Amino acid sequence: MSIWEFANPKRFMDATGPLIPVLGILAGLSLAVGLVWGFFFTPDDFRQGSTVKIIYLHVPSALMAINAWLMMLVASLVWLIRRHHVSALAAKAAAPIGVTMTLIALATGAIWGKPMWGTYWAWDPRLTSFLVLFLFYLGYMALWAAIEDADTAADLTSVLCLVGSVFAVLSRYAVLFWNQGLHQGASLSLDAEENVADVFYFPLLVSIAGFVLLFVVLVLVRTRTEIRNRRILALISRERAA
Amino acid sequence: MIALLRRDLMLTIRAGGGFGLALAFFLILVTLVPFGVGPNSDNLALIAPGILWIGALLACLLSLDRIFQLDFEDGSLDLLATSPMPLEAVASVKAASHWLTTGVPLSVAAPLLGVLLSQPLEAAFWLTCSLILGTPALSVIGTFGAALTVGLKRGGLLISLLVLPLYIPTLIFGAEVVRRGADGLSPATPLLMLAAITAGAIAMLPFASAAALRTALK
Amino acid sequence: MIALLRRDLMLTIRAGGGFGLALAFFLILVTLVPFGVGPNSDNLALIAPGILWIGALLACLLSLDRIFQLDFEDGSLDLLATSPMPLEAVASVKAASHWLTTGVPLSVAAPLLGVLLSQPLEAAFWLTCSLILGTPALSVIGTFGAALTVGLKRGGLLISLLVLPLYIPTLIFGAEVVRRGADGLSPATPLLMLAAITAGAIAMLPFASAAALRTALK
Amino acid sequence: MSFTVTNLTCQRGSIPVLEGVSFSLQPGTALVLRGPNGSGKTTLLRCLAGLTPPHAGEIGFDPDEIAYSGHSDGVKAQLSVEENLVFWAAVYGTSDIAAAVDTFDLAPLLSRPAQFLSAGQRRRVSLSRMTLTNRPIWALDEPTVSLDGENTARFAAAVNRHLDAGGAAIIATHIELGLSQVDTLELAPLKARLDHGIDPFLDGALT
Amino acid sequence: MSFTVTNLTCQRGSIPVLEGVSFSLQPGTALVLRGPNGSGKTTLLRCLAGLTPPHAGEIGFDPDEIAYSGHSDGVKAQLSVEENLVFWAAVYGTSDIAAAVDTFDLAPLLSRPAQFLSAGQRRRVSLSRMTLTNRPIWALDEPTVSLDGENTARFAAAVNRHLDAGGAAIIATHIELGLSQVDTLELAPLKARLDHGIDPFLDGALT
Ligand code: HEM
Ligand SMILES: Nc1ncnc2c1ncn2[C@@H]1O[C@H](COP(=O)(O)OP(=O)(O)OP(=O)(O)O)[C@@H](O)[C@H]1O
Ligand SMILES: Nc1ncnc2c1ncn2[C@@H]1O[C@H](COP(=O)(O)OP(=O)(O)OP(=O)(O)O)[C@@H](O)[C@H]1O
Ligand SMILES: [Mg+2]
Ligand SMILES: [Mg+2]
Repeated sequence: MSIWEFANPKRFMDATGPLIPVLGILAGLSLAVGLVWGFFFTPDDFRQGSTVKIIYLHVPSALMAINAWLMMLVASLVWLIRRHHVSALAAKAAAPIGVTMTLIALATGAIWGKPMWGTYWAWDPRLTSFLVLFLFYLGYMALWAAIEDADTAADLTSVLCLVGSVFAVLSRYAVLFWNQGLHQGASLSLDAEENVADVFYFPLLVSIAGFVLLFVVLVLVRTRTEIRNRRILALISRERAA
Repeated sequence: MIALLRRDLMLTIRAGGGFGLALAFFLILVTLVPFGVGPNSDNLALIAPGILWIGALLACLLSLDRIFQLDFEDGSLDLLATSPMPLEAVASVKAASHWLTTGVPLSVAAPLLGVLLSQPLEAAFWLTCSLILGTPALSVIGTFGAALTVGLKRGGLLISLLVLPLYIPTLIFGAEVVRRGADGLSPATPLLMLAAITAGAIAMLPFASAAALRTALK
Repeated sequence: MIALLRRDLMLTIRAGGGFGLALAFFLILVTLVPFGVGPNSDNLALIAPGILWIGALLACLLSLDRIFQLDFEDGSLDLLATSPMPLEAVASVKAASHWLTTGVPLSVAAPLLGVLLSQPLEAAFWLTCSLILGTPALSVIGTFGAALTVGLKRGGLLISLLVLPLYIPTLIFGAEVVRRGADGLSPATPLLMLAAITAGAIAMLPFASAAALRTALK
Repeated sequence: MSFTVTNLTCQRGSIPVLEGVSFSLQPGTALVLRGPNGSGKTTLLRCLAGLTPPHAGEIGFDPDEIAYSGHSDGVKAQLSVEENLVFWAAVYGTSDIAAAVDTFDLAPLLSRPAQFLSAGQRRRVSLSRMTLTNRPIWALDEPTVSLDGENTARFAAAVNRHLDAGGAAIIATHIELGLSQVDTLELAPLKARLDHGIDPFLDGALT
Repeated sequence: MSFTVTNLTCQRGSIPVLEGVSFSLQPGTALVLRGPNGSGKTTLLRCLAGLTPPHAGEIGFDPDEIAYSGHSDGVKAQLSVEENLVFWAAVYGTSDIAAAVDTFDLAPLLSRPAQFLSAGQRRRVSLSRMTLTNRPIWALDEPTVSLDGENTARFAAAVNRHLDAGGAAIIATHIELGLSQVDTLELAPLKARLDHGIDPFLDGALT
């Protein structure tokens, strides 16, 4: 059995139905462990004090914001190439989740920015790139909302997602070129000298795992909703035509 | 009249986004400014009131040409003109629905965007005040411009050419309110002027718009 | 293809103004900025490159939704799609005619408007350079946005929401060229990037536009 | 009581498209406008409906007495058929769209967004609007365009019912409709009338 | 040589508007599509013209062999009639518009901006475009809308000439045109085809 079989809405529903509670529980557990561990059982940072703990929300949500877009890109490609309806709907389902993650990253970053940099917002390249990513999400969702016919919408948003991805990467470089920033470098890369200490590191990993699982669960749930919606629409239009 | 207002709001919302669209445009515009001007936050704070007001103006502008154009093209405007509703009422309702879908969301969201441009918080209140008072004038004036250009195939740019000069007084007083507010001066005079412009525009311009529509349909 | 280009140019010119319209909008916008921001010429010079580039961007934006919309509404787009001309060519020609009626006049006139914003003269040359290199990308990207929204009843705002984020790299490099030019630094790197973006956009995007058109006509 | 028009002249641009049109329309009859393409049927109807002011002559009734329907449908693509009808009903101060729905058997289409209608279906929605207006005179410009045989008959029946109820109708059409009580007004081709210019710029030789 | 279509299925939205349409069209004949409003004539023509990809089945000829003309006229309001025709001629690689002008007697209108044309005049311009395309199959969607008797006859004559020259035509219409060599394809009302869903979202019960 090939993986493409799940592209059939019914197969997909059958397969994911039982998965959701399992994944949901796992997501809840790892989030609880990661966040509680991070918030209450790690020492305060010697420079940043307890504000550093927002990292357990900030970093995972920032990661997921980017990954959600990547997932949409892949799903759009699959739709354009193989015309699997579920794939298009999965991309549609991921967008609001991705945009929420982006918002969380922006909001937690802003809250963190006040004590750290003395301002809620600075035009630092990473923050700016995130704002740009937010704009791309908005455009993508607005296009979905504006088109009545579902397959047409899937086609056009997929094309937009492809072109948008290219320009999002371009924007990232352009923004780096435009301003050098204040923001932290990558703390998870293996070779970096200034990696955060292990005490912060492990709960962060758990919390990231929690966000990944949460994202998967939410995407599955929303895709299932979208599938049901499409079914309702199909039934209604058949009813109307009769 | 309420039916027309409801219909227009419904159309705007159906067509995707409605309230959100003007807002999103506003956000983008505010994001673009630092890209053009540079990220220095002192500079940004300096030009913030002006940029926010110009942004609101442009967000209004971009939806203007749709006010009558669509109704003209599908024949609805002919039908409205022959209906019991006077064209003055049609013009007023169209302006109202334009204001509800652009002016109101813009006024509410502007203070948040002010943060992006490092605007001091005290200015936020005055920004909202000035926008709430000023944007109705923008919509009414814009409706007049839309009525003048209905039926022309090149709405977008032409309309802005007609309308932007008419927007200048509103812009000047609006930005002045915010600037004075931010500097701790009393913004009463420009606020009053803003209110006067809005009141005058609402009272007079629908007649001009209706006259323009009548000529266009001839 | 030349026939289509000629037709489109003719239509733009007939519809009132043609080349002049984008320019006039640009002029008005640049005039509005001092009203919003205040007349201090140091401030103005500081923000001039950014404002001029953003102005050019917006002038492009305002004429975008007409690129395919009119042809779609009167059925011409159906006919073009069934004609021997490939849709990729149609998209390219449309972009070219948009560029000729907005990008070119803007590039030529921008240095003059720079004077209004107290921009130093050395920057004028780089402004024109960057606009000539960058505006084709704006037109091609804009045509793509227009193709995505053809047939939707709310072109204006939606198109800007889709297109403005795509304009960001062009804007950043474009404004950077001017800023470096004005400061006496070498603007070679951003100029190269600008050229690369334009070349890439011209080479690739017409295919995306044609795909979008095909879907929209379905 | 009858609706009269005397010596009407209508211009388009500076050309007198119609000159000296007179007729008198009894309640209960339909006036069918006939004439080749470009003879001025649309011009006349728009003038009667009050959209274009007449250049000369007199229209013996109020624009408020006439309900106009033109070449375009005036149906909003994003609204459903029902929403379209409810809107026009509200504009004309009623809320009852049942009669309109019945006239053209629109019930199965009610919840359909108008953008998904075929040309004939859209036309039916547009025509059914007439019954909502409650106005004595219907002015219809080629109403049967895109309609199939069955719906053309439905339309004729609707007009006949309107006439029987004491209404009147002015209909520009190229086909035979089968109405109960018909007067015909033939419009000559435009060429015939071109000499009688009333353009002030052609009045007397300029030096 | 003949143009064949086998077992064509066309969808609109998720509804199979047409199913199992097959015909074979000989050069020299016109296929007249008949069917009530909403039966799928427009859908079929757009599918044949290559605007909508077919959902299933086969079209035995190239989109390049077919010249399409739809419900809307595709005439540019700001250009004169001549400029409109010259443009389309150029698109189809010719520069000779004389034949097109003669077919519908457009000579007196040539210099008129299209926005000042009446509905029927605009339709004539739109139809005359067909003769410029030099394509063997004409696909026409209700071509005689707004045309008066004389111009309908002109249109029929033009189609007959095209057929005599070995061309073919597919015409959706509600009226009798008087063509020389006619096949008819009756499209049943839509209801009949609704059970044969091919919508993946209706495939099997969802949990
Ligand atoms: C609105 C403000 C902010 C935004 C939009 C933002 C955005 C981001 C993004 C996108 C990442 C993920 C980068 C990646 O994984 O490649 C990130 C990571 C991070 N941010 Fe922020 N940030 C903001 C404010 C702050 C502040 C104020 C601080 C603290 C001084 C901070 C500290 C960090 C740290 C330590 C990381 C982890 C770096 C890594 O793991 O790669 N951020 N932020
Ligand atoms: N603005 C204008 N300037 C000059 N002539 C015009 C203008 N508008 C219309 N005409 C001409 O006026 C005449 C009458 O047009 P009208 O639309 O009333 O004709 P009609 O009888 O409705 O024709 P059809 O049957 O084709 O709809 C036409 O010959 C047309 O070309
Ligand atoms: N996007 C859509 N979604 C659902 N149904 C649609 C859509 N578009 C069209 N339809 C339906 O498909 C059917 C066929 O439409 P089509 O336009 O082909 O009819 P037609 O035979 O050309 O009718 P007419 O004579 O009125 O022009 C109609 O019943 C219409 O309501
Ligand atoms: Mg007419
Ligand atoms: Mg049809």
